[in-house]
Amino acid sequence: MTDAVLNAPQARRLRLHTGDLLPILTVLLVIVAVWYLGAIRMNAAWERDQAARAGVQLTTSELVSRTLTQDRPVLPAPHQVAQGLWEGVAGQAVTSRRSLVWHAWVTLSATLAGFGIGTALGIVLAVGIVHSRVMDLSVMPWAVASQTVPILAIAPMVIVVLASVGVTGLLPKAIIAAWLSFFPVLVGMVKGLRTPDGMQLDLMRSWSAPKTRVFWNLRLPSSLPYLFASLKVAIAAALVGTIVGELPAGATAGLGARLLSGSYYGQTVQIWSALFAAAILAAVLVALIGLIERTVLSRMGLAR
Amino acid sequence: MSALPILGVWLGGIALNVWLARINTRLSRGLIAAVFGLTLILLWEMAVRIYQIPTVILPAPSQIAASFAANRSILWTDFVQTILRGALMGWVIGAFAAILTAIAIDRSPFLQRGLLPIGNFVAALPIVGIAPILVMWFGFDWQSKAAVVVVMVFFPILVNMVAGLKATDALQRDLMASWAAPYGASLWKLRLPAAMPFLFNGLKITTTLALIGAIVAEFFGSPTRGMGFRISTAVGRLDLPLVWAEIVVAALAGTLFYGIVALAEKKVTFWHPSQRG
Amino acid sequence: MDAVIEAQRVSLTFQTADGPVHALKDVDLAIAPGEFVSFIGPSGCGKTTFLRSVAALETPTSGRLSVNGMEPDAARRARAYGFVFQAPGLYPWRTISGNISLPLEIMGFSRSERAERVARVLDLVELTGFAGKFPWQLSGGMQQRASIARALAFDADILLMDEPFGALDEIVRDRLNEALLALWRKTGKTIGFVTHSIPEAVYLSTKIVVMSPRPGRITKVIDSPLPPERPLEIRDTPEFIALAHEVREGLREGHGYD
Amino acid sequence: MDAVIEAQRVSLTFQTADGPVHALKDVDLAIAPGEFVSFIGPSGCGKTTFLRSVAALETPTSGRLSVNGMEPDAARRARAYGFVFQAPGLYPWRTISGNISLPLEIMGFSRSERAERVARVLDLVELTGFAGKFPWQLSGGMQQRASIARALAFDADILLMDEPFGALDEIVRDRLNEALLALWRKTGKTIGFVTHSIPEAVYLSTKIVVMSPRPGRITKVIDSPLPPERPLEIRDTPEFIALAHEVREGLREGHGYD
Amino acid sequence: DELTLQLKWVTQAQFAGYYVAQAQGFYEEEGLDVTILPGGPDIAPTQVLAGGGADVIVEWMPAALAARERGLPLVNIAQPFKSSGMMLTCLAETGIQNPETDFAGKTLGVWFSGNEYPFLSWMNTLGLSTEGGEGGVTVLKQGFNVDPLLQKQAACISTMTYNEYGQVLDAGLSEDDLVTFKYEDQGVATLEDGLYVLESTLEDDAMVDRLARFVRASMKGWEYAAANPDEAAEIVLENDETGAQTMEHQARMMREIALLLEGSDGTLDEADYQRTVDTLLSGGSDPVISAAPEGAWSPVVTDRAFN
Ligand SMILES: Nc1ncnc2c1ncn2[C@@H]1O[C@H](COP(=O)(O)OP(=O)(O)OP(=O)(O)O)[C@@H](O)[C@H]1O
Ligand SMILES: Nc1ncnc2c1ncn2[C@@H]1O[C@H](COP(=O)(O)OP(=O)(O)OP(=O)(O)O)[C@@H](O)[C@H]1O
Ligand SMILES: Cc1ncc(C[n+]2csc(CCO)c2C)c(N)n1
Ligand SMILES: [Mg+2]
Ligand SMILES: [Mg+2]
Repeated sequence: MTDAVLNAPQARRLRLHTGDLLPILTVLLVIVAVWYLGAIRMNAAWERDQAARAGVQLTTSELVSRTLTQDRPVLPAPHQVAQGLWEGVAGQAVTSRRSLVWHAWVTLSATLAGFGIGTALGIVLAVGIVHSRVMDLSVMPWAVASQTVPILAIAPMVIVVLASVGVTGLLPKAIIAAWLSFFPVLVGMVKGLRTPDGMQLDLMRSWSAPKTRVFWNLRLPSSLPYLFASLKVAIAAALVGTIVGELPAGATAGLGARLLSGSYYGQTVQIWSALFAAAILAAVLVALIGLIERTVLSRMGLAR
Repeated sequence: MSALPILGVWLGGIALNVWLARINTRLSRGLIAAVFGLTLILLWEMAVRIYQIPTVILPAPSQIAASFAANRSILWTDFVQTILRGALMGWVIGAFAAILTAIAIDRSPFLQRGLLPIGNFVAALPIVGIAPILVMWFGFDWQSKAAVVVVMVFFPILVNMVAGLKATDALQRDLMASWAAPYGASLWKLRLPAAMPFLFNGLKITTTLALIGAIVAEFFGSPTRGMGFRISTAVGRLDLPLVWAEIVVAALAGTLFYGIVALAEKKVTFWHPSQRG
Repeated sequence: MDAVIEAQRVSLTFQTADGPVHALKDVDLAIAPGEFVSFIGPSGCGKTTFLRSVAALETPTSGRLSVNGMEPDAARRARAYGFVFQAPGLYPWRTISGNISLPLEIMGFSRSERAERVARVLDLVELTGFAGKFPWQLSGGMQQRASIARALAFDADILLMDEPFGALDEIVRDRLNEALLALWRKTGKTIGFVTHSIPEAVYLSTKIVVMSPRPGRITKVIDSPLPPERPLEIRDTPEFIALAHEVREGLREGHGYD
Repeated sequence: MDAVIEAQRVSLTFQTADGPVHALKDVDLAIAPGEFVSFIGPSGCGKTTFLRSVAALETPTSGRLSVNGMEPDAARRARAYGFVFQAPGLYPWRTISGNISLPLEIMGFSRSERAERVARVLDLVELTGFAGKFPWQLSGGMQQRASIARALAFDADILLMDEPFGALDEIVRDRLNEALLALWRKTGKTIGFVTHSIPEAVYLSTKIVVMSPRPGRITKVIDSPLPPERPLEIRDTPEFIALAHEVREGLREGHGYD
Repeated sequence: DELTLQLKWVTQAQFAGYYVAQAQGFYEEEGLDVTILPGGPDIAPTQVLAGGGADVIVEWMPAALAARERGLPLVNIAQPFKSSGMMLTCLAETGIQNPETDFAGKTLGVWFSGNEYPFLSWMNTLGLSTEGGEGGVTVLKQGFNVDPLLQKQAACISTMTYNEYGQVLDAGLSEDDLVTFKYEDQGVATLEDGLYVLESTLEDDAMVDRLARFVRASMKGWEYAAANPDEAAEIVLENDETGAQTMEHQARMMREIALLLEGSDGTLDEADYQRTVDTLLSGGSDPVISAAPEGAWSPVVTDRAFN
């Protein structure tokens, strides 16, 4: 049954082919168009008010052009965001504090550290849960509960508490990132490690394979598709965790700090630039995991 | 020296659980989780007392319990505002949207190739960044919180659902093809059932995300009720027991929410090897 | 040309990581309406691949294949086939009766009609009483029978069966062979049937196709002189034994190539 | 008592949602060392279940089962068994040779020893050349042969085989039958073998166990008078035909109960 | 000597004095090595102090007194800000002119996290319920910025003279479009940025000495900053790691801050303290503090610093 599940050599994997360009561009175009319309709509109210206050009458074209060039638009137009991004990335030396590359780097390092810790923790717990009934019954409900703790509320406390014992800098953020990222790994990994069907397990039993063997040669390989799916969610979660950790950390550096200060000063373009920088970062990270996934799975003959 | 009683309680809890694990009844299974939790709480209480940790850093469980009892009506109001309105509504809407989108994506190769990469990208937008924007767009009340939750839960459910719709095996698909099953039939009778284990994976992960989203969004503006609101004001007043009482409510609600979804999963995907045990 | 299934120089090559596998090479075959054709040949010679190509589940790399004068794909969409796969392929979330009624649901049979047909085919494959069980609660042979029942439940004009009776004991197998033969005589279906049993092939078929592997080719096509009415005892007649011998020789030759 | 496998009043009942299924009922059987025992019986009569119980993959609901004088579970842990399942059950992420060498890895064979054994058994099941392919790149019969090779690769004292040759053509089947018989004679293994083919059972076994279904019982145990040396031609001898007849009659009776 | 200072908010000209003192070497002259920790929206400086993450914090007096009632013995050691910069900024088009009569039924944006006390006292003196309804006001927990006003989600929002008010103007509204109510003018002003330490810190004479030098240097920094607003703004910018602040905004903020500093040499004026306490005690049904605090401020540090 399971070999049949994985037996789909002809099913094509999602990959960027030249043939994908057209659909992607089309969808992009639609999104950008909707975005522009939205920007005009959402920003128009303000322009009309302003015009009314000044007692002038705006023509439609004037209105449109103004809505797309506001300093603090409700919704910045795509080209404004693009410009903000461009200036943040290319317009500054990478070491400058105005450079998005610098802030992205600060965020990235904490994200990766947290992702590493979280993934390791998730896998270790999952292995424990699959092998020990005590752990299964006692850890899982509390792992769930841990995720329902509102991190944004806890984050400042974590940072304060860690600071009071002298831990500052990257680690507190990484811990918050790990907190968020271990859970998807845990859930996916538990499911994955339990995927082997009766016959596959029976084979192992008939060889009287020790648990470690069953783990390395059966459970782990069959869990890999689940693991990779979870890792993609987990790295995105780690990024969110880092940014959350950066928000109350006193707005020092990182994309979260950029978001916050942008938000604080109502600089929507800056918010959106930071947001897109974060999304690009996440997309790159997810794509990277996808790449690893494809190499690993195809080497194992599991690529679909 | 002062660590000794803590160590003792810890070992005692473990021993009790190992013993309980031997007798496999419904009751003992419930007890194990409870014993584990009680041990943790006991350790916490002891640590706070022995090391004299100030309340404003970490209140003891007993203080939290007292605050919980004293503030029941506040906690209930906040629960309704944040969890029933914000989180639950958002989760339901987001889940439906994600499932429908996944089906659309699965149906149309064009969308699949065009929307999924972009969807991946959009979904990678960190919610904390979106929250202030959505509050700006949807106002201060629960609608904006639900919107944040929709955005947060959409991606994980979508990804899982898309993967699930593809998770049919070749033989099962060939059968459908040999019957010339129209799209609708192969969706209803093959793809959707086969996708259920994956879908529930997504639904389970997002139950907790929904709570986080709804609470976090309140930090960016809210009426004067809600769990996020209460937490941030209570932190400002250094009323940490109340903060933790709210956290306890969140954890209870989240665990319950997760439990319900997990139960539904058991019922729906009874046929999957991971459920057959 | 009034062939139901016609293959002209059909070849099919699988591309694998370590080089191409020639599953079929220059296969020519014509099957007339109402024929019962058995395919026999060593494991890996392309029997499954050929049947799948006929049902438009694989696409030949070259050559022409037509079914009812159409492309196989068009025929598939016209619901010309009932297919029994080599593995049972039951849907684990449906009970046995649910599995059997699934194609009926898809083809729009009424509820009562479905119930009636499910009961009939369950009886045919001797699984009455297991209607409410789930696939994993059945033995291997029972699963195989359920999958046969599923293919028989809707009356497709062409039945393609890939080793349907491989996991069954001789007695059930004999009974099912008789039942299949009776069904075929009554309905005039065209049947493509893969088997490893020479007596079974000889007993059932009007035409026996012997194949050899690497690359998969047809080495012999034997038309059966046996009458359509075939009691089980026919297996002891000299014609039968001679025919079986001929098939066995054909198989031996194919193996010799290895 | 020198029986390798001994069953005393073994019963096994599956609890399912719609009532219990009695898979085995009061099964008594003793198998001496070096015996080749075939199990034959209608589909669903409990053959697989019995073999699985012997290998400690199911636990009887009542009765006593001992293997080498131990509990089946202890025997399993002593690596007494090689098991061939009814379905191939190859691990999709390992190549064919990887699948075969897996139990060897687990049992701690050296790398060179593994390579040597894999090559030997691949040759035995005629799959040399497919070592590097993944399971889904093989035909059904080839997968089944790979799974047999896997069980033969490590020299377990007790071989339990559940319809190992079901998906193979007659010629390969004959060859593998001969090979298995040779192996058995040379090594003196104890073999439990499920088959649906009466000639196969008679050709291979020293003892044939006929079972009947619902509840699964042993209806007949036939000791074979055939000598250990068995050329393929033995199948045309009167002893052989008489024995086959006896088995067929036993089977008929079992079916009669239905 | 090392000293850690936890700010109440992000790096901005509101804290220019400390950054200037550091940049100009005033701390160094006093033999101090000061670490300045920026705050953030969810950092409660009081909590940081309690956790031992800082030696001194910048905090508003209402929050400090509330924490004191919670059992955290905070003591004010110096008060650089003499007057309050808080106000309520309303859209003129909502017709609000007189707080006594026009607030009822309106939606007002308020900062929470410990900054809500002055507002609650004010509403209490006005006799308005903050639970909404006909006779009361609807309160919104205002986020980080002035959007609720621009989006007309609230009739009035909280602003600081030195910060948000400027943002509202920057956004394109003119002073004519706005009506503002300063807490100072309404008689409900409470003391803002002051320096606080834990009571136990003051028991250590060496610490008191260190703090005295710190306050002295900080006040020097403030003087310098008030005199050279542009240079101070530049120093703030240099210390801003987000790179988000602009020179223009910080320079203007510095000038507004200078107005709040006027009349203070760092020593707490007891009359101001008393007014703050009185305002807070009048918190109505849910007063911020329930009893006049004892020992919530101490002149020992400023005495040693300036005498
Ligand atoms: N998906 C695939 N990818 C690569 N090679 C394949 C694939 N499917 C089949 N083959 C190869 O094609 C050849 C023919 O396979 P096929 O399944 O048609 O054999 P068969 O005659 O049905 O054998 P059997 O009797 O064992 O079922 C085999 O050599 C097999 O390895
Ligand atoms: N996991 C299970 N749950 C419930 N019933 C089961 C289960 N496994 C087997 N059975 C039932 O037990 C009976 C015996 O099954 P078993 O697999 O032993 O038959 P078998 O003799 O091997 O048949 P076959 O020749 O078809 O493989 C069958 O009626 C089957 O439905
Ligand atoms: C959540 C939140 N709280 C307070 C303020 C307003 N604010 C900005 S500076 C300052 C004085 C403290 O130094 C205050 C109260 C805000 N914008 N957001
Ligand atoms: Mg085949
Ligand atoms: Mg069986």
